Amino acid sequence: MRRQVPLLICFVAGIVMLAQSFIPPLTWFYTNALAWARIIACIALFIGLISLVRLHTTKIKRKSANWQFSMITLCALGYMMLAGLLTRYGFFIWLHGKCVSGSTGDGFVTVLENAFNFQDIFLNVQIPIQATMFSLLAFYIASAAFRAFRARTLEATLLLIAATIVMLGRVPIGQMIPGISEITTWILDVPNTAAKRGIMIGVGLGMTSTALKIMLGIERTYLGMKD
Amino acid sequence: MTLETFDTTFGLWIGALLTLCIFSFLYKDNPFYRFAEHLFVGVSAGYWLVYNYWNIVKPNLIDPLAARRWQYLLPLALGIFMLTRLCPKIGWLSRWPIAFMIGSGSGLMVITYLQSNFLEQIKSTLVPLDPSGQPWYVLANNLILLVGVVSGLVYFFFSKAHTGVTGGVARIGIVFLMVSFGASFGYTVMARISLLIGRLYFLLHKCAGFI
Amino acid sequence: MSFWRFLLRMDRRIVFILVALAVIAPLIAPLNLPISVSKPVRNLHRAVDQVPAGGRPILVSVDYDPSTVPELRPMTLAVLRHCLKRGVPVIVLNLYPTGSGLARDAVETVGKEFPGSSYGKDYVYMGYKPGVTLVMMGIGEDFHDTFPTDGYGRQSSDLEMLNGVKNYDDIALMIDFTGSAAYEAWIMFAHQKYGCDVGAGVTAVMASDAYPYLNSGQLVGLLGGLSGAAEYEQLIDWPGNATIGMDAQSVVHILIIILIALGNIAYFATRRQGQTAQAAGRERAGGS
Amino acid sequence: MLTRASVSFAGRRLLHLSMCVLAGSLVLCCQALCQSPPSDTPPFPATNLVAKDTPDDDGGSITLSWTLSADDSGGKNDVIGYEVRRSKDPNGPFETVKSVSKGTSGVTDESKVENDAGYYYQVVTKDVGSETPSTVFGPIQAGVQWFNLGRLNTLIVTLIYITLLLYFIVQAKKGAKLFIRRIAGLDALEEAVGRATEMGKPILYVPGISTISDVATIASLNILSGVARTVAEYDTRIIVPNYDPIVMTVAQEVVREGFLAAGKPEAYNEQDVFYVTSSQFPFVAAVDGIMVRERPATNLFIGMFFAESLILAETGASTGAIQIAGTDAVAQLPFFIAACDYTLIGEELYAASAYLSRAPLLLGSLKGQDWMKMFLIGCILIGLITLNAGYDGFKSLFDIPLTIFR
Repeated sequence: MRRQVPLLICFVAGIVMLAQSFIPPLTWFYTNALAWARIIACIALFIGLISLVRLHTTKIKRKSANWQFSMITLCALGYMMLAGLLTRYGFFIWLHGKCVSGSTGDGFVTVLENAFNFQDIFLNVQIPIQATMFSLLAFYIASAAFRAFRARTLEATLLLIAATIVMLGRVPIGQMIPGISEITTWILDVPNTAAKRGIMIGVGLGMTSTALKIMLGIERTYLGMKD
Repeated sequence: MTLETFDTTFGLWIGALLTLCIFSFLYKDNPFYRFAEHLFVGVSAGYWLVYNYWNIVKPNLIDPLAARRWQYLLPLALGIFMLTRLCPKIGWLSRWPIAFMIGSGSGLMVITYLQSNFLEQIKSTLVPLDPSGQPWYVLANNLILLVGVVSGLVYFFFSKAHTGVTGGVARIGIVFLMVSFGASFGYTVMARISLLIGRLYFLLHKCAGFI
Repeated sequence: MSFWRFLLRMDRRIVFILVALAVIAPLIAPLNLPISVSKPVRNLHRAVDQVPAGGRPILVSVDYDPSTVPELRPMTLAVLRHCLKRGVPVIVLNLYPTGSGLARDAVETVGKEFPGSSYGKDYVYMGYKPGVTLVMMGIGEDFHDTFPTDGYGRQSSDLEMLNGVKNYDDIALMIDFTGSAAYEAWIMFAHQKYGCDVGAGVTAVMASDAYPYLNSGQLVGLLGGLSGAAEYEQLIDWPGNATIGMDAQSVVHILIIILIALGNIAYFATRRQGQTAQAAGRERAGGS
Repeated sequence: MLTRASVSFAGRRLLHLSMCVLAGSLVLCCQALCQSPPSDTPPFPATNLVAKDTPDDDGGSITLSWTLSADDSGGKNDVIGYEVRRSKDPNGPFETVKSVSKGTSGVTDESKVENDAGYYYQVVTKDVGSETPSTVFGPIQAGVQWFNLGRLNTLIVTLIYITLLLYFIVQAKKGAKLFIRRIAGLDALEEAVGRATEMGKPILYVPGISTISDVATIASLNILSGVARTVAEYDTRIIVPNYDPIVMTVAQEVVREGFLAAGKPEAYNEQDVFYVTSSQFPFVAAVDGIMVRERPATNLFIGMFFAESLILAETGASTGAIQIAGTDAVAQLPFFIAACDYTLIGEELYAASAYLSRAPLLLGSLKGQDWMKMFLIGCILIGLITLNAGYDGFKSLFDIPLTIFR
């Protein structure tokens, strides 16, 4: 039960999924399996939630380093869940600009909604932090280039030359150099495409081989067991 | 000041402060960053839960079940099996839904990737090499493309040592890989700088503009 | 010699400061480097330029959210400026709720820059309208029924420039600014169904997806990313945020190239001196 | 200037609702009104209407095509669209099943098409005031195909691949000696773990930010299994932050098993394999925090990554950790290569399981992969020769979907 059944489920699910690609009347499995997987993943978020809460409550209990900040995480989490689940309007309705279903807001609900304003927190907290985290890449891309692009070997030299040419070819100041745009386009279209294709074919073969091994039960580490 | 403009101004200021908190990480780890980080994790985890509840669980599970469409009991059961993870004694049951997801995912990947990363790649590598009727540089580019793809593949040969001819070809493959990595790196710089410009513009214009 | 060693061990925070300065400096003191204009941008510019002043209006849809503002707002402003500068009336609307503030802000910003033009006569803001494709179709049937009021709640019938606008036949050109595939829907409805010319402004990442529409003539022109916006600003001779942004791009790109060059010179200089690997390699042991 | 400041949030949403309903109903009304009686000259009809059962599907669908009306992009050029009408009786009445815009010369009808029922179709060309029907086509039946001929080439390739893999796996089982070339990034794994032990610092393992259905994640968990065992042997701490709760579940199991295999189940701490959040940048913010606070001596980023790859790798580099990355995300490889000490490129990630375990079954499949590459190079060579000899039939064998049987 503990080991054989999961291997069997994995095998059958894999084979049916393979078969539905070739046998049109089986396509219902594809649609349903995807929907089921999504539902399972959502229910599993509860496990994630427990893990997150446990981690931070342990930190607070043990008063380990930075435990005060764990309280912020827990408060934010609780607040967002309250705001999003308990108010009468799901925020996502707002998000997609769809119409509101349900009753109109009486005084109390309006007050409650404004107090727990889910979308405002999303807009004023999540979006700016997200954009800023993303923009850190501008700094890191510069520091990585400075640190790593050293002409130590032939390969490293090629890497840095290609990077430099393409960087020049992308900006107005570099485009003043005659021919640089054309060379940039050529590098991106020819050697770059060739190498990417080589990697993609390799990835495709490696991935499908691993997937087949998983289906056949040869690769079963994910069940926590080695053969 | 109306409620709405107050709201917007207040929101902008919170956004600006959090932006600065994150930027402070570039100097070093500090309580401001820790604050923003922990807030961010909590808000996003809560947001994600709520989002999934409203967008997936409710429309795709609760609503159909409420409408007595019993075939939805299967995903519900698999989901509950997943939750047995929380009780160590019957936790092994959670392997069933996991096996289902991994199995169906694998089956799907085999077809998708053999099509997109095998058949289609062969097709797009089949380019005309006939010297007549096309300028020399098109021919040259096609040849280079071919050499790049084949030598790149040889680099990924695992069951042969990279010595002799194989080694030589694999080395050409590495040359192509490195040029490609350099080019992609250089190409991405602009998009990343655009992000920073956006953030700095937000700070300097939108927020400082309020002073 | 110690300069080179300093360079190799340089704290990366110095690089960060240089990058920040390289972005901020052009934002404050623009360089206005010349920008070469690509064909899709020139085509969109020409399409707007050929619309007779004071005649049929241009319809502009602002369909982006805060995440793509750095790239799309400059191009929106550039096109609006071009219209008002030439006296072509513009109708601005918005189909995505997260973008309504952005759309209104764009209209008001440009409106203030042209004190000679007036709201309702030279430009209008129709506000956010849910339903996306429903709205696109609605405009084809009856503009006034779809938009009984503008974005500020005024009656559309009171707005002078909307009097002659019944459907797409009364619109000279439609331009969509978006970070999503909204422009495809505009092509489908405004162009394919009602025969209105459509142009688009999209993010740099999406521009390659939009090229096929350009080649097939379904888009009259295309602005892609910050560089597309900068090129448009160049054409209307009004350097704005995109031109400044491209200046910043130039400066940062050159900065990175200089850093790479210096790093390599330092690497070889110190290596020749016999001060090898440890100093030159990853500055790991010391950490930072 | 009038603002809607006074309207409360709920009220505003109500406004959206009413506007949406209003706009929707208006559009419907307008469409109804537009069915006004014909006035001007009717357009030329669409011609050559052909309907056939949609190939390679499970029924319920019929594909139609026609030649555009002479007034569509030509003649008077006043066509606004076409309506596709359907009936079970050649004499009608016909019901409209689909409306398409001008310039469209084909459509797939999937609206309640019954299998094996005979249908008659008609395409009506419309201009502003009038319409012209085409000749009726039919009867035509929709049917179920039991095999998708469009994917025959995919099936053949899949079968060839499975055969090759199984053949070499069987060979390996029989004890054939199998060689595998060096993979520097994997050789460095043990050294990296050893270094953390020497320094008395933990190891950070990030299994990517994708789900369990992604094979790259499973490849990563395979590597994690080996790493966990070594870590347990060396008595080092391993930290595994997770982006997906199911991946976390599996990672916990894999790490526990690793500790068990090393004979130190008591050293395993479940709270070191934990869930952070399922959004990209908050996850990165938290992992960055771990890197600067816990100061792991070794960072392993293995699995599927997106734009955050460089944020992770650069922060890790700044703490002086030794870093090994591995991903099949082609777009992220340049950044890992630049910022990490070793990078497993694409297929090397998938080879890791065999490389680390040296299990003959897995090594056999690597050999199968190589033969598949030979097969591919062979296909390319044959394709080039036939193509340049003026025959492009071979190239069309790789079409998706395959159309040579249509």
